[in-house]
Amino acid sequence: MHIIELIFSPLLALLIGVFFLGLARKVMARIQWRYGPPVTQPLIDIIRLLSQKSASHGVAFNIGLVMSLAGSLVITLFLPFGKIAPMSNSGGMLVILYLMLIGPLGMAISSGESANPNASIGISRKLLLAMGYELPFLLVVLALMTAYNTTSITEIVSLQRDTGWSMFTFPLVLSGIAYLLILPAMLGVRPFEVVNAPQEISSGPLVEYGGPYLALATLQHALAFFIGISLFVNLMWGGAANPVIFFLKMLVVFFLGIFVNAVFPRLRIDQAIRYLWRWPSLIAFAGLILVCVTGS
Amino acid sequence: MLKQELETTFDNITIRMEKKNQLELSITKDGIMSVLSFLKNKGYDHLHVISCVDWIDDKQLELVYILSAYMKQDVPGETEQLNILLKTRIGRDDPKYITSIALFPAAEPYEREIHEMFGVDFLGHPRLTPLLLERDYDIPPFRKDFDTKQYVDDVFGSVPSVEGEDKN
Amino acid sequence: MTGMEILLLVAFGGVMLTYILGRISSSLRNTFAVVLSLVLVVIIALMYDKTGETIFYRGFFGIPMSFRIDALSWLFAMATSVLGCLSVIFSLSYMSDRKNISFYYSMLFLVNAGMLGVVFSGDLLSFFIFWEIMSWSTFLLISFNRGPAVAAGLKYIIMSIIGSMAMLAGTISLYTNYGTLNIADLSHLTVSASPGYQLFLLIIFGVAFGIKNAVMPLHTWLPDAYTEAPSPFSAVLSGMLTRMGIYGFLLIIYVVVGAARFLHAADSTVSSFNYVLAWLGAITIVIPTFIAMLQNDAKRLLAWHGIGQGGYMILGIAFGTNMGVAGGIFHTLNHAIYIVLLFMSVAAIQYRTGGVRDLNSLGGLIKKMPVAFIGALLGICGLIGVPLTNGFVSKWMIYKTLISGRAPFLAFAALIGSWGTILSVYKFLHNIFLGQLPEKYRDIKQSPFNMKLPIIVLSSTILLFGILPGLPLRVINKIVVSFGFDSLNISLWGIVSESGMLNTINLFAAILAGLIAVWLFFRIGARTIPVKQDDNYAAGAAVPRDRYSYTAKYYDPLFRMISPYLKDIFNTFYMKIADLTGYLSNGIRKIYTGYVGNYVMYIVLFISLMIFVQMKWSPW
Amino acid sequence: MDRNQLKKWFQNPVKMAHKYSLHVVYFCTGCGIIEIPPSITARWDAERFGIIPVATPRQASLFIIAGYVSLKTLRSIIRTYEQMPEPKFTVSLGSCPINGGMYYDSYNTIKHLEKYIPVDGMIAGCMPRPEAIFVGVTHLWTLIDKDMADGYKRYRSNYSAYRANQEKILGKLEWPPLFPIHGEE
Repeated sequence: MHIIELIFSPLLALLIGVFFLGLARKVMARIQWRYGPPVTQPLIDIIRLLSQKSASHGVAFNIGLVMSLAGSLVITLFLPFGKIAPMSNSGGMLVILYLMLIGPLGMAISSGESANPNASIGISRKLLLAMGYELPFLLVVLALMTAYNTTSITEIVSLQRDTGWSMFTFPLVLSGIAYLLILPAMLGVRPFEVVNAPQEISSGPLVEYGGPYLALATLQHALAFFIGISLFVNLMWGGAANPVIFFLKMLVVFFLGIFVNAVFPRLRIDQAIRYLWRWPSLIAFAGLILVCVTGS
Repeated sequence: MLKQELETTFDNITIRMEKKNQLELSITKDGIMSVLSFLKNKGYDHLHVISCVDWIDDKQLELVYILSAYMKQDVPGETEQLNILLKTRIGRDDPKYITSIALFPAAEPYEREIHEMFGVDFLGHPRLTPLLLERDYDIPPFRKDFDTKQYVDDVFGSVPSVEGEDKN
Repeated sequence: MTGMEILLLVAFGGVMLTYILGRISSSLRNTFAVVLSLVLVVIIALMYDKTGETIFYRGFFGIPMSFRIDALSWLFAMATSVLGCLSVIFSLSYMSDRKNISFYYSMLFLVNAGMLGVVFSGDLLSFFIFWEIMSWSTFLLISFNRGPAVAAGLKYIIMSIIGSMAMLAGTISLYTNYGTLNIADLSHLTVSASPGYQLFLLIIFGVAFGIKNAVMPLHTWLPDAYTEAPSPFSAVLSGMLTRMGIYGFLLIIYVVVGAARFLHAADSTVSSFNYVLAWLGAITIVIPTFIAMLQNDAKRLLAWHGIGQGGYMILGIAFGTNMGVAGGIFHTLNHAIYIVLLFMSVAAIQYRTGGVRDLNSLGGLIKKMPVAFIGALLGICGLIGVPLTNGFVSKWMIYKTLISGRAPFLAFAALIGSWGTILSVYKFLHNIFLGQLPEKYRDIKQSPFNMKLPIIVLSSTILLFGILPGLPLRVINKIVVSFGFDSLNISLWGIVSESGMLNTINLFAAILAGLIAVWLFFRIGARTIPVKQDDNYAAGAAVPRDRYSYTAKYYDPLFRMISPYLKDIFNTFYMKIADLTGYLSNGIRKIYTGYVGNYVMYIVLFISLMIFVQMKWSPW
Repeated sequence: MDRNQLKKWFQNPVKMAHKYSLHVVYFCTGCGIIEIPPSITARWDAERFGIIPVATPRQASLFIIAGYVSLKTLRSIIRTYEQMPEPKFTVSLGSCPINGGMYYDSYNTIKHLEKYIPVDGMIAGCMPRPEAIFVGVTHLWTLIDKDMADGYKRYRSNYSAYRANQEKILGKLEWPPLFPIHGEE
């Protein structure tokens, strides 16, 4: 049973991630009064991309990208999806925090190797944005870990079963609000879509990605989207007993993200950091203090 | 008022005032620089453009300098904007002329374009390199005797279509 | 003649021998240097798991000076000798085109011997003597290439003298109170000491070791010293020498004062000292890491990271649980490995590009120097703490103690520190190795073999300790037990603790499987065409030579926001003090005018003063 | 997605994927840019056919040249075409790339674009309306089906002829030839 979970949970995550991408394009089109592509469009794109012979800028160009997708795949093993939580006992939340780092690092190395200024600007924006939302995110995660006095994510999920969603339990309300405020930045939706801005820096790190590379990059983007949402649902909305309810909760968060994506213009990178370091960080900091005061 | 002053200071200048705020002056080619500096001191310090007209039948190229006052209050007693067209004629074959960059630095690109398109050689111009054209032409393209259809046929026509191209 | 005496005899003897051999022929000296360092490593390796103490000299006013070996000193000695050996191998070709190289090698061995002496000294007197040898030889090596290096060396030596004087005062007060300087006896005697005296001891020795380990307020010497020292030595300097401060902290907190026994007693002063130290460590993590992000000189960036990482060690040690101390020691070992690796890759770049360290003028060197790139990549992965590297395991242990010890704000400072490290360290990697290769580095050759060997050895140890942390942790567990804590539950691939375990083999298997799966998926895609760097997207235009790179002012938006808060106030404060003392001593200097007449006048005046005092109050 | 579509998908997924996912690089020289926005926004939504504009030629599979081609922009067009990954298609919009259009006698516009880069489909009209663009795209689908949209193969096979034409008009080109030219160099 464990082996099947090990193999299928990344595939399931990939499938749901790609489905989310297709749904996102459909919903965006509908919001703009268009029909929009079929929901399976990302799949068609990937098949076409895989058949194109693209240019490669060296070994690190290939390996960096492969490393980044592998890193994201491994995270899905640690994140419980409903009851499926294949590897979440060999290292808890700290491992997830540090694994979330391999994806951007691998992408940064491979697009840095593509020797294109657009890519360099894109990476520096990606790392700055990550720095921006990481400050409040760490405060929120630490508040959760101190409130539930554990670092393993499955325990956090199981504890929430009796204390109710941690977003609405008393000491964690502030952290919940802060997490909601930084969620668009973590998912990379429109107001914070500073990294792959097609108009300004011709899609940032992806500027030199051709056929198979672009396929891997879209899969990595889909997975990052999936991980962002499932982390939020696990930590803040109590995870779920069985995968179906978990998927429904993820859909709700997904629609929230897409509506924000459809409406907002794109921020400049320093505006994004200034926003992320002002209100969400303050609320998250207050949340941590609240947890410390009431908790111990 | 400005007309009288111009007539008094310069002898062989002909002045016409057809439209309300447009003054046409024409002078021989060696008097241009003095008129330009005179007008500049009067406050007409903005050189809109230098253009060139090819009078092929009387074998002459006509250079037109269009000036106006950039700020209205530069010129005392000026009610509304007055555009001055300063014209002069130079010979058509192997035309040479002096540059006016000393008075109007802005003239540099215009003179390069006229050199490129009409073949007028401006002496003292810092860099008479081509401004717009990619290729070099034996007859400057804007001259009337440049036959565009003929040029197109032998330049673009001569490029062979890649074999088996016109099958579909 | 126990193993330790032989070792130190060989070490100090080696210093003189290298200098003499250097006079004869350089190749002889080089081979002798390598052989000597290998011999040192072998001797120490043979002394594994031995504890004991031998008195080797009684001549100094009858105070017995002794050597002592236990798990802690063995680990530090092993690390020092291995890294010393690697840096000797590395500097064979790096220093080949410099003058007075034999002086450099003999000083390097003197520093090595000093460090071994510090680590093996059984009593505070020999500890102090070897500490001074180490500090002075470091000063000579920092100011090796003249010019600004002498000022950096001066700054270093002044601050370390202040530290040694504080240590001397502590040693003297211990001797007057207890009549002995032997560490083993002291650890039994100080238990009965009054809390106030214990705090005094901790603070006095804390200042000495804080300066050496560059804790936040006492860190200002480090950036200049690392940047100006010759690169192979700044590798040793940052790897082991600065971590003698950690050895000192461990010694004073857990051995001399023996805090482990009563750390959690409510009124004990040690826990309050540790709490303050922990907060100093937290500040030392955050601020230097952000300053490092804004540096444009590769070595200065690494120097600021040296300070930042020191904060993690202090945090681990000051938090008095067994996992914390183990994490702190393990992080010291890991940091030694990857900071030496990073300095060596910078040195390899310097060697090939003629001493260029400026991050804004390098680029694209990955194609020319792949081994240096692999070394730098693994070095920064270790520095950040990417899973599967050794940095990750030790950071995981430190975070685990902070969170289960209910200190979330310290954990927050540590986590933000690691994110700051990611940004600045990626800038280091990107500006040197990635991006467009400038014209003038078009025909750079590979780094020579004896530079590649240390880089490869260190990179493989990073991965080895990351995937199988059990190897070093077993030794560290012995140390923790020798301090009096209860032992950790260590398995070959991780730690099993009550609140969650770390299993690096699963992690390794998962990441490996992921890599293979994605590589196969990538392979079923179409064949890719290798392309040179100027076949690049430039909106339809041809790529301009040498102007098509974006590395200058890499994090400018963040730089504009946080640079006003990052002025190095401590440095300016110390500089003000230095100017003040300079001004005062200038005043005093005026007394010595050089005319004999003035001196006679001073004497006469003094005698008359004495007579006047005697007549007025007749004190005698 | 009726039954024979599904059968086609299983028979040859790559060709179908090429048909229904044409990421486009628009080369908007001259008056072409006017027609592109209406074709990708609400009224004539091109995305329902899987056509979305992308920022760089590396990510594209369709190259649309909209408007007249002057000597200077020909240089960028060739560069962009050569940077696209291999199975690539080109569609020229408007009558200017076909035979020069109203600039038939101008001294600095290219008359027949297909002499310099292979063009798979040409949509005539002095700026065709979006409906014409979609008719062109559906024609391109049939060409892909019948494997006649082989512009990139023709470019590869007689590359020396194309390169010679390009250098005849533009003089020395700054970038090296895409494919090794057997013969003089």
